[in-house]
Amino acid sequence: MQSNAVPVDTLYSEKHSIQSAKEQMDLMNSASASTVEVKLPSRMGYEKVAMTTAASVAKLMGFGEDRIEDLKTAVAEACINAIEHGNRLNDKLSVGVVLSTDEDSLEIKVIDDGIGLQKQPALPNIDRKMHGEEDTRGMGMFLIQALVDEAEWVVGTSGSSSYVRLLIRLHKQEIQ
Amino acid sequence: MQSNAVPVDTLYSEKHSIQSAKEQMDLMNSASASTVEVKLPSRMGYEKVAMTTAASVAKLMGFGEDRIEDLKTAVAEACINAIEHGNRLNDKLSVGVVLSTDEDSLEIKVIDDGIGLQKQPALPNIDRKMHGEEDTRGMGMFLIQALVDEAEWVVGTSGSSSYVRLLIRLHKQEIQ
Amino acid sequence: MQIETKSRIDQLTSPAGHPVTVLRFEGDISSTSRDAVIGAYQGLSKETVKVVLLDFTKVDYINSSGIALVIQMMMEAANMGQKVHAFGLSAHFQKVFTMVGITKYAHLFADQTAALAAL
Amino acid sequence: MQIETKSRIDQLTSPAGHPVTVLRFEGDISSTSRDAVIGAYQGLSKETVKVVLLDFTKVDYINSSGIALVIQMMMEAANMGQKVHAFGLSAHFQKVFTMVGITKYAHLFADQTAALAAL
Ligand SMILES: Nc1ncnc2c1ncn2[C@@H]1O[C@H](COP(=O)(O)OP(=O)(O)O)[C@@H](O)[C@H]1O
Ligand SMILES: Nc1ncnc2c1ncn2[C@@H]1O[C@H](COP(=O)(O)OP(=O)(O)O)[C@@H](O)[C@H]1O
Repeated sequence: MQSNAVPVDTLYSEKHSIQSAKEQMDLMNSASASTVEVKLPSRMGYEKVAMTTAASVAKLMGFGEDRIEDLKTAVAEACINAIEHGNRLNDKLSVGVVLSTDEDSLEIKVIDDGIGLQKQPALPNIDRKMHGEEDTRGMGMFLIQALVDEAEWVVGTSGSSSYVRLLIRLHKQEIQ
Repeated sequence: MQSNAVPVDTLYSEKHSIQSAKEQMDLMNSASASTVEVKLPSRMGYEKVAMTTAASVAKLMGFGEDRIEDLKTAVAEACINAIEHGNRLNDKLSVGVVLSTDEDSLEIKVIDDGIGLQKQPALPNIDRKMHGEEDTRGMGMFLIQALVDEAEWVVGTSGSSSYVRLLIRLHKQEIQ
Repeated sequence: MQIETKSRIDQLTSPAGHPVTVLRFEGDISSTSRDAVIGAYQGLSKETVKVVLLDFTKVDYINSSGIALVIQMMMEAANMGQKVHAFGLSAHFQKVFTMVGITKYAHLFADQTAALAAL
Repeated sequence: MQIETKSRIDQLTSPAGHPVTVLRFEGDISSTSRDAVIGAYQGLSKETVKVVLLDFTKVDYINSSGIALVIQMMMEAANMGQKVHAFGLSAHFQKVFTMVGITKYAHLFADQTAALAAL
């Protein structure tokens, strides 16, 4: 199991007010030529398309099989949340996935048109789940945080799109 | 080997004047909620990202392994052409891939910011290649046409983006 | 647009002579797998079945909603005094199952032979 | 951003006693594979090598630019009076190689054993 600091203090950080996941993607794209973007319908199952695309970009960058598996689960979970909680399965909204590569890391933003994360969920507890004291669900964000090097949830202001930003490094950093 | 009619008479067909692959994608997307879009840098190797994404969408639609392999090669070749001939490896331009699904077919548009196909290339001839009488290259469009059910190259008017449109059917149609 | 999960039940006997019910999955384990996971489990006899072995060999994709269904099944089984174990998970999903704590309640074996030998 | 192609040369003898030079590829066969395909071929002796067998077992992705390099190599070999054959292509790439006409000049075998038995 990896130990990752979880910067959830950025949970409520502000950003420029933009209107939709599409605009958010346009904004992000102008930054870099090494960016792959994907736009998905808000329908369950399509998270696998984003997952496969992310894996393909990571493979091109030279990530090892293990790290690609970690990334796949993190991207799939982020997309499921964007589809289900962000866009509430609304057919008219898309989920945006922006994959930006540099020399030694891959940054992935998964953007939805929802109001964003309202409060940090409790860590899942298997004992409480097995005793019927908490919902058996609620493991997605925990897995995302555990599997990537950085994860932050950014809430859009005034009705604009929200996103989760994941970062995965090609080489593990030294523990400081 | 499959026999596919090749509608190259649409090669020079006109369409609305739009400015860039991005706008072209926006235009197309508004049509359907079952659309996946990908935007790639114009760099060799990234065709594999589009190829993998297309394969993933086709898998979700229930295409068989064989048809997915056909689709992968066709999409990769279309993207290579968009990167190399359309966008001339220009880092500042992106290749757009729009995957639209319906009940029984998958349509894929591969869009670049180039002037489009100027003349239909000759069919590759292995004897001429083996005797040094023609370039060993020049097989991409031939393969695309042979591997999908429909392929048409559309030239953008007044400097707008051009695209190739591929269609692959879930169930083979009866020969008429 | 989601790939359907299939499940199949095999009744085996471990080398030690214990009856083992193997629940084999095929396809994705996701939110749409309720019937394949909970439904298939609930179809088993509460009286005769003592050990349930989950076979993930033919599963490529598991998400957290699917894992939630596995946990719910494990909870129901625990309430009935039944044991649940699993095999055939990739190294990655063994790690994921460990992260969420499933290994506190279930053993993860490499394959069926290893599982049966231990039961 | 493209995956490098590796190539390796093995000198074998067929059951019939003929020397066979196996050129094994690993990675993608694309426009960046010039060294791995043409370079590796040109490194072989024009005098002693009579049959070159291309091993695609470890190749997942082949595009038309990569096929063009294979054809160029076959052309150079034909000019030297050498024979080129291949094995280890997936059903899909066997179909693609057939479509472009390569099978007019080279046999595609299922695996090394089948190839050696026929040479
Ligand atoms: N993109 C999002 N937009 C809004 N809320 C979210 C988003 N992602 C997660 N959440 C909230 O966080 C909670 C926990 O998410 P998660 O850990 O993935 O588990 P689950 O999705 O199973 O509930 C969700 O139930 C939801 O309330
Ligand atoms: N997207 C495109 N934009 C402009 N020209 C194109 C495009 N795709 C193909 N072509 C033209 O068609 C020719 C044949 O393409 P193809 O059969 O794929 O072989 P190759 O790319 O190896 O030349 C190219 O050389 C190019 O001149």
